This record gives sequence, structure tokens and C-alpha cells, in this order.
Amino acid sequence: MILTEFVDIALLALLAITGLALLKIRDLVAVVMLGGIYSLLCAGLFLVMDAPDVAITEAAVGVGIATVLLVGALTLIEREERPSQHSRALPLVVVLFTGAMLTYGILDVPPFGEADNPVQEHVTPRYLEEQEEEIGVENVVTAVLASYRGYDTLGETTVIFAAGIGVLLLLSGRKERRAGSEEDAS
Amino acid sequence: MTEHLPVLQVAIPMMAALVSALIPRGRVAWGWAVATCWIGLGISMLILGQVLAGGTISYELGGWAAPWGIEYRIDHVNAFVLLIVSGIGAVVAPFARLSLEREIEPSHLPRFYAAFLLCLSGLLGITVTGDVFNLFVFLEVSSLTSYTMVAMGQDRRALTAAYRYLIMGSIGATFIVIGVGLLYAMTGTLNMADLAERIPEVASTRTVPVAFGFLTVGISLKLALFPLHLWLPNAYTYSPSAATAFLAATATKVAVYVLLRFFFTVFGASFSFDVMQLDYVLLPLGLVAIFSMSMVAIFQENVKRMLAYSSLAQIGYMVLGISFASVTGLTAGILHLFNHAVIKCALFLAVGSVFYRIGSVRISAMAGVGRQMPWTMGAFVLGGFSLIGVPLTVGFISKWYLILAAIERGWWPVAGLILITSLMAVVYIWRVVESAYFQPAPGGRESAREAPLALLLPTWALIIANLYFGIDASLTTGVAIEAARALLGVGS
Amino acid sequence: MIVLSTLAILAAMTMAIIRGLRGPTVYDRVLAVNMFGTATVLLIAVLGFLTGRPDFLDLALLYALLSFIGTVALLKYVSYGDLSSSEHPEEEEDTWTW
Amino acid sequence: MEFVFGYYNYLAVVFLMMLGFYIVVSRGNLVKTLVGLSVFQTSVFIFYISLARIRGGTAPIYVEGETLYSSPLPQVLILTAIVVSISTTALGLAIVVRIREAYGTIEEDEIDGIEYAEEVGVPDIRWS
Amino acid sequence: MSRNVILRIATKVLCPNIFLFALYVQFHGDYGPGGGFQAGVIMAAGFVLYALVYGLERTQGVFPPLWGHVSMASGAFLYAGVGVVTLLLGGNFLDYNALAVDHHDGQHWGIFTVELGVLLTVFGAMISIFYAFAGRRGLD
Repeated sequence: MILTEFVDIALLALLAITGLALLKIRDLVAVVMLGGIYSLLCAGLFLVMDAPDVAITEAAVGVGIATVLLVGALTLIEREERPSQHSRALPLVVVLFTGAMLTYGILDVPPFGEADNPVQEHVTPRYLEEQEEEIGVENVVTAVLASYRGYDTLGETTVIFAAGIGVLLLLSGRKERRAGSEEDAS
Repeated sequence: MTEHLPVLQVAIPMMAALVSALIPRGRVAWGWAVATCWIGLGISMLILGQVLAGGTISYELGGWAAPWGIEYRIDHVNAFVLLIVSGIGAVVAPFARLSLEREIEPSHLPRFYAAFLLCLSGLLGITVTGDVFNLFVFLEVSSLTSYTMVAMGQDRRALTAAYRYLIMGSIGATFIVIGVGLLYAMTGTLNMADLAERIPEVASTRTVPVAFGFLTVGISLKLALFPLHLWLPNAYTYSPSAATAFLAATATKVAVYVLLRFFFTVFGASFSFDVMQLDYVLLPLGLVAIFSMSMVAIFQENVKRMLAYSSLAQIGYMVLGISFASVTGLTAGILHLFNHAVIKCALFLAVGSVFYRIGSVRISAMAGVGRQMPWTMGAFVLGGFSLIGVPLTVGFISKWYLILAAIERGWWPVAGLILITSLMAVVYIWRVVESAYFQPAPGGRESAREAPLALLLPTWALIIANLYFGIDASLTTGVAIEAARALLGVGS
Repeated sequence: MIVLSTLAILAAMTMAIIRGLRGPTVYDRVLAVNMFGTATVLLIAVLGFLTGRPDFLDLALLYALLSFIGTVALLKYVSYGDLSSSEHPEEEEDTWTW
Repeated sequence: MEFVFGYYNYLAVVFLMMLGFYIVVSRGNLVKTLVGLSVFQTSVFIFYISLARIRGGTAPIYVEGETLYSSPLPQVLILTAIVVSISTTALGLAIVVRIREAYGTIEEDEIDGIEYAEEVGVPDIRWS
Repeated sequence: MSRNVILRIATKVLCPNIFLFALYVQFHGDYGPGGGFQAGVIMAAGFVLYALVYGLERTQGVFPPLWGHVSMASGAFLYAGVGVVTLLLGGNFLDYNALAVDHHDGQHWGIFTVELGVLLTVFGAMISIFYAFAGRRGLD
């Protein structure tokens, strides 16, 4: 199975390249396109890591919705990012520190892919072994999603609803209002 | 049906929000929201009664036992926070109608009430849950709706405030997810009680302290703890009055609760304070927050912004209480959770009433308001007393316990500092009082009248609560002491 | 054989990304994204056999059906500046039936 | 070598996390910030999915002749997190569109400048 | 875009297939990857494609915005409603075992219904969000 590992590493490398490009490129149209590529790469990676459900979700979101939403927003704003006068030093320090902390912490996480990790040994076995008896669907992810942790999914559905409500509140009505015509309330 | 109360507490506002979004008329949606909030308040009272009588309640969602399914677990701490959140919701909702009709387009009202109810549901969901990932999900429900409510303010700066809030809030949430992921990698579980059992086995690894750090930073972002508070002042200043009052009184309080839950239940007091030396981080941060934010509040021209900075200072008091890690200190922190919610909500409602009448909340514009709106400003003054910590108000009770806790640890200077910062509160409240009572009303505003009864009643209900719990504090302190004992694992 | 095709597809993906990065025109990038999508469909198909679970071809199907929506949206934005218009409504034939 | 084999995934996650986080905190363009936020969140998704993976195992969908499955739980969590992420992006974009209409720009520097100009003459301490 | 004959015809061919695929993803979720969320997104993407090619107005004629709002709310309501029904039948919230005598049947009905709820909400929300962005007036 060394080939899966190789594909895995290759996809991660491509992700890193695309991510760096996202940082550098100023044309927002190109950013949107690279964002699409980024999402495709992630979906491929998830598939390689045996998570087809996540892959299909990332793919559907990435190619079906996220790109279209970003383009939809671009029609209402400028497409070029202007160079920022922000100081780069503080963000860089914060990010490097966070990264260093995470690296430090991650070194004691059990190695990738071992069968005796706590993740595989504690709660998971019941899902994989008892699910057939307790719920009886082929796809264990569906069983966990809709039954064992069905309440999380209710919350997730509510999050989408909340986003829908929010976007409608922000963008519906008052379409005729022009830039700068808003009066200061205070 | 009583055994299902924990889930009904969250599900009823959630389902009511879904219906509210489809109601065509704002008034009807408002009535619906008020009814929902009052039912929620009733449920949380029943839950508190159950917890006081029978101890911790556990509710298995979907009928799946704890580490496999999601569990709702309610002890004294969250029962108390539930009461705070739903109580504030029940007071703000009646206030909202007139205030929002003035500040928001009529066609948006039903959806705004839907967002409000969802936010309430999300905050309640965070409070009752015993599962760390479920906590994240409901955190996002409440966060997304808060961003929306903030963005609905009239001023265009409300939009940038909401955007900044969204970015900071999402970073905070992602940090929380990273922390949860690290814990999950080490223990294989997401249930808080189960985590608490399994963390000691792996506490000596490098991962658990890092997870602790990520969770602390993430929650502190949501909490607006001192260096991570940049999103808060503008968000509170420019959002609609009712939303400000609700968020100021609940959102940060729930974040404080989450902090308590992680520090004391999940990681355990001994890990948090003995291994991680948390007190040496929280104590200075709390003190700096109290001092610098009170100082900034003094120089504010906009009363809402002044109160927002004062909130940041009050968060400092809560964090200070937590940093003592003693029963008295925690009692002070938890009491202040309740007391500050009551105080700040009352103050923001009073300011909202002033805005309703005169259309501005600048100190200079409030000149002469004291004589034109005696009841509203009377409420503001009483609320201000409470904020300062005058005896016979709730503000006094929490400061009293805070000073007791400081003395208990032998930190006399800290006790002195707490007294000094109260004087700073006197200064900024005085600036408003001075303008409202001792300056003539500007021309063209002679006709400003007292705020309508629908706005006065909720405000005064909170002021009366301020005085009542300031005189007879046995109920709140009793619960707070029980809660502190439960968190520290000291038998009661 | 599968190894070889995997490598070839990965190489194609890399080249598509490079074109996507360098541009210079929007159309270069659109083509790159499209080609990248195609390469991903192929990669998924190959991986299906590699991991012994060909039933995940659903994902490839999804790409094949949807990947072109983003492209259409982008091109419409680039040439018309919005997403909602239907140009020349008078020419529109009204024969749409479900 | 064994170390690299066991941790390359996590280290890549850390790199992507830093990259996304850096885009969020250093870029002034509001849309770019949102894109950075989603890169940041995606890195966390990869972390969780890496945790679920088991070498030589297969996806947690029953199939004959397989006994070793990856853990379904992190995958479920990430499904939820992806939904949350796209919801946040949608809401953020809506706010950005409104900001563009109200201020005429989506560059943070310029917005700060406009807001500062509005407040000049008012004794106000700027903290952002 | 009426000059783009290929695009218009391709859309006519693709749209029904996209909807069919969405239904497949929805109902095949028990056996393979997929479920309500993915199906909702795919279905919404079908309408997005139609709107891109044939214009927003015509799409809103086929699927009015109000339907999206109703679908968005009713899906989540259906989901939570299953929870309430299980409460009334004597189980805990979302305990599908209470829905039928045989717990396998109960779980199947429960999962089927909640996935349907997710589909409705996601579809409605995505359509509404797209309409909101595409329907807003652009730059001056």
C-alpha cells in the first residue's frame, strides 16, 4: 500500500503549493479558481484517507456552492486586492508561535495510522461492531451521523438555517441603496 | 415529561425560531418570541429546582449511553447559567418590540426574531451539553446568529464590527476545535465526564498542555478576555439596542461558563492550576483588564461604547475570581456572572430607551435627559450604583466575595485594587449622570418624553432584581457556593 | 499499470496547477481548473481500484456533473459581470419542459 | 525515518494551519481573509481525518471480506465542521458585500481610514 | 446567454441528471457515501446551473424564493419534529427505537426522515443564499 502513501504525500505537497499561491496572488478571480483547486485536492486527500463521505461533501461544497458564492460576491465588489500597508511582523510572530506550539503538541499524538491509537480503541469499536445489530445500515458514517450523534446533525442543520436567515437579513430588501448613502446613526 | 426538560429547554426555542422565520408580520413574530422565551424561563426554573433537589441530571440524547451518544449533563453550575440566559431572554424579548421597530426595517423583523431565538437556543445548548463537540456546534449556532444581529445595526460601522466579530469568533472556534481534536487524539472520547476520567492518564504528555492552551485561547477569544477583546466594543456599540442588551448579558457569560467547565471539570483544578500555573496567567490578565478597560471607559463619548468597555472590565473581575481557584473565589466569579448579567442588561435597556426617544447615545446628546425621562434615568442611576458596587445592590455582593477571596489568599494589594477600580466606575457613571441631570436639554429637544411603559417595565424588572438580590442574596449565593463546590470537587 | 497511470495523473495535476498559478489570462486559469477537475475524476477512478473500493466512483460522477458549474459561473462573471442576467431575452425560445 | 512515516501528515497539517492563519491575520482584503479562514479550517479537517485513518484499513462502509475499518467518528465530526465552515463563509461574504456598498471598498486599511475620519473631533481612544 | 446554444442544450441535458444524482445520493446514503447534506447541495447546484444559463428570473419562476424559505425552515422543523415525536412515544429525544416495534425499523424510519429534513434545509438554504447574492444589484 505504499502507493496510497505516495498519493497522500503528493496531494499534501500540491495543497501546500496551492495554499502558498492563495497567499501570494492578488487577483481575486484567480483566488477563487485556486480555491476550487484547493477544495478538489482536499476531497482527493479525504478519499485517499478512507473518508469517502467527507470527500463527497467537500467536493459538493467546493465545486457546487463555494465557487459560485465567491463569484456571486465578486460581482458585487472589486476583483483586485490592493497591497496592504499592514505590518507583517506581528502576524508572523503570532502565526509562528501558534505553529510551534502545535508542532510541539502534535509530537506526542500517537503516530499516524496505527491500529492501537486511543481513537481506534475507545469509542469507535462499538460503532463498528454493534452498529449492525443496533441500527443496521451499511454505511457506519450514516449511522453515527444520523443516530448515535443525531443531535449534532440537528445542530448542524440549524447552523445552515442560521446562515440562510443571516444572508437573507443582510442582502434582501433595500437593494436600491447606494454606497455611502447610509447615514450615521449616532 | 419532566425528565425531558433539558432537551426541551434547547429544542423549544430552536423550533420556535424555525416557525418565526415564516411568520409574515413582525408583531406576531414578536408575540411568538416572547411566549417562547417565557416558556424557556419556566423550564430553566424547573430544572434548577430539580438540580437543587436531586443533584446532577443526565439526559441521553437519542437514548444512546454517554461516550457513544451525546449527553446533556446539568449540575448546579449550568442550571444557574441556564436561569441567567433564559431569564435575560425573557426580559429582553418584551423590550425588543418597540426598540426594534424603530431600529430595523419592518420586513426584517420576523427573521430577526428567528435569529434572536436561535441565538438563545444556541447559548442554552452550549450550557447544558456534556459533549465537547456538541458544544462547538451550538457555539456556532449562537455565533452565526450573533454576527447577524450585530450586522443589523443602523450605523454602517455595525457591518465592520460584525465582520471583525465573525473573523475573531471563527478563529476562536477553530482553536477550540484544534484543542478538542488534540484531546480526542489522546483519549478517543468527546464526552466531558469521560474526558475528565481519561485525561489524568495522559496528562504528562506534551499534547495535553498544548490542547489546554488552544482551548484557553479559543474560549478567551469568545470571552473577550483582555488582549483578545478587540471585536467587542464596536460590536456592542453599533448593534441594535435589544441585541446589545441580550448579547452583553449572555454571550460572554456563557463563554465564562465554558471556561469554568474546561478548567475545572474536563482538565480538573489540579491540572489547570498546579501543573499549568493558570493563576499566574489569569490574575495579571484579569487585573490589567479591569484597570485598562475601566480607564478607557472613562474617556468614551458614546454611552453604549462606555458600557462595552465596562463589560470588558467586569469580565476581568470574573476571571480574577476564577484565578483564585478557591471556593470563595469561584463563588465570587459565578455570582458576578449572574450579577453582571442583571446589571449590564438593565443599563443597556435603559440606554436603549434613551435611544428610542432621543435617537442618540452620546453623552453630550443626553444632556437634560434626567428631567425629561426620570424613570429611565432613575433606572440607569440605580444600575450604575450596582455597577459601582454600592451596598444593597447585587454589585456589592459580588465585590464583597471577591475581596473576601483575595484576603483569604492573603493578597491584600489585590483587594485594594478592587476597591480602587470601583472608584473608576464611579467616574464613568458620573459623567453620564452629570450630563443627564445637571445640563440643560439642547434646543429642539424640549419635547422628549418618558419612554413608553413597554420599555420601562423590562428595565425596571431588572433593576428590582438588582435590588432584591442585593438585599436578600441567600438564593444566588447559595447556588453559587454549591456550584463552586461542585466545580472544585469539594463535597457539599 | 495502475502505478503508472497514478503517476501520470499526478503529473498532469501538477502541471495544471502550475498553469493555474501562472495565468496570465483568466482563460488560461479556467482551462487549468477544468483540466484539473478532469484529472481528479481520473485519479478518483484509479484510487477506487487501488484501494479495492470501486463503489466510490460516485464521487467521480459528482465531479463530472458539477465541476462545470463553477466554470460557467466564472466565465459568466468575466464576460457579463453578473450572474443573474439572461442576455437577449427576446431571442429566448420558450420550449422548456420538464 | 519511522518518525517521518508516522507524522508527515500531522506536520503538513501544521504547515497548512499556519498558512491559513497567516492569510487571515495578515491580509487586509476582506474576501482574502475569508478564503484564508477556510484554508485554516480545512487544515483542521485534515487533522481529524488523519486521526481516523488506520493503515491497511478501509472506509467505514461495510464490505465483504474486510474487517479493518477507519474510525467513523472523526469523519462525522468533520462533516459537521465542513457545514459550519461553508455557513460561516456565506455569512461573511454577505457582510463583505454590505460593507462594499456602505464604504465603497473592501480593504481594511481604507475602511479604518474612513472610520477614523468619521470619529475625528470626538475624544475617542482607538483600540483597533 | 441565448447565443450559447451548446451551453443551453448541455444544461437541459445535465439538469435532470443532476437532480436524479441528488436523489441517488440521498437514498443511497445508507449503503454508500452520501446523505441529506450532499444531496441538498447537489440539488441546489442544479438550480444554480439553470439560473446561470437561463437567467435568474426564469429560475425564480420555476422555483420561487418563498419556496426556498419554506423548505429551509420546514426541513429543520421536520428533523426536530422527529425528536418531539419520539418524546411523545415515550423515548428520549431522537431515540428512533421508539418509532417502531422492531428497533431496526425504527432506526430506518428515523434516519430516513431526518436525512429528508437535512436535504430540505440544505437545499432551501443554498438556493436562498444563491438568490440573495445573484439578485443583488451590482457595482454602479
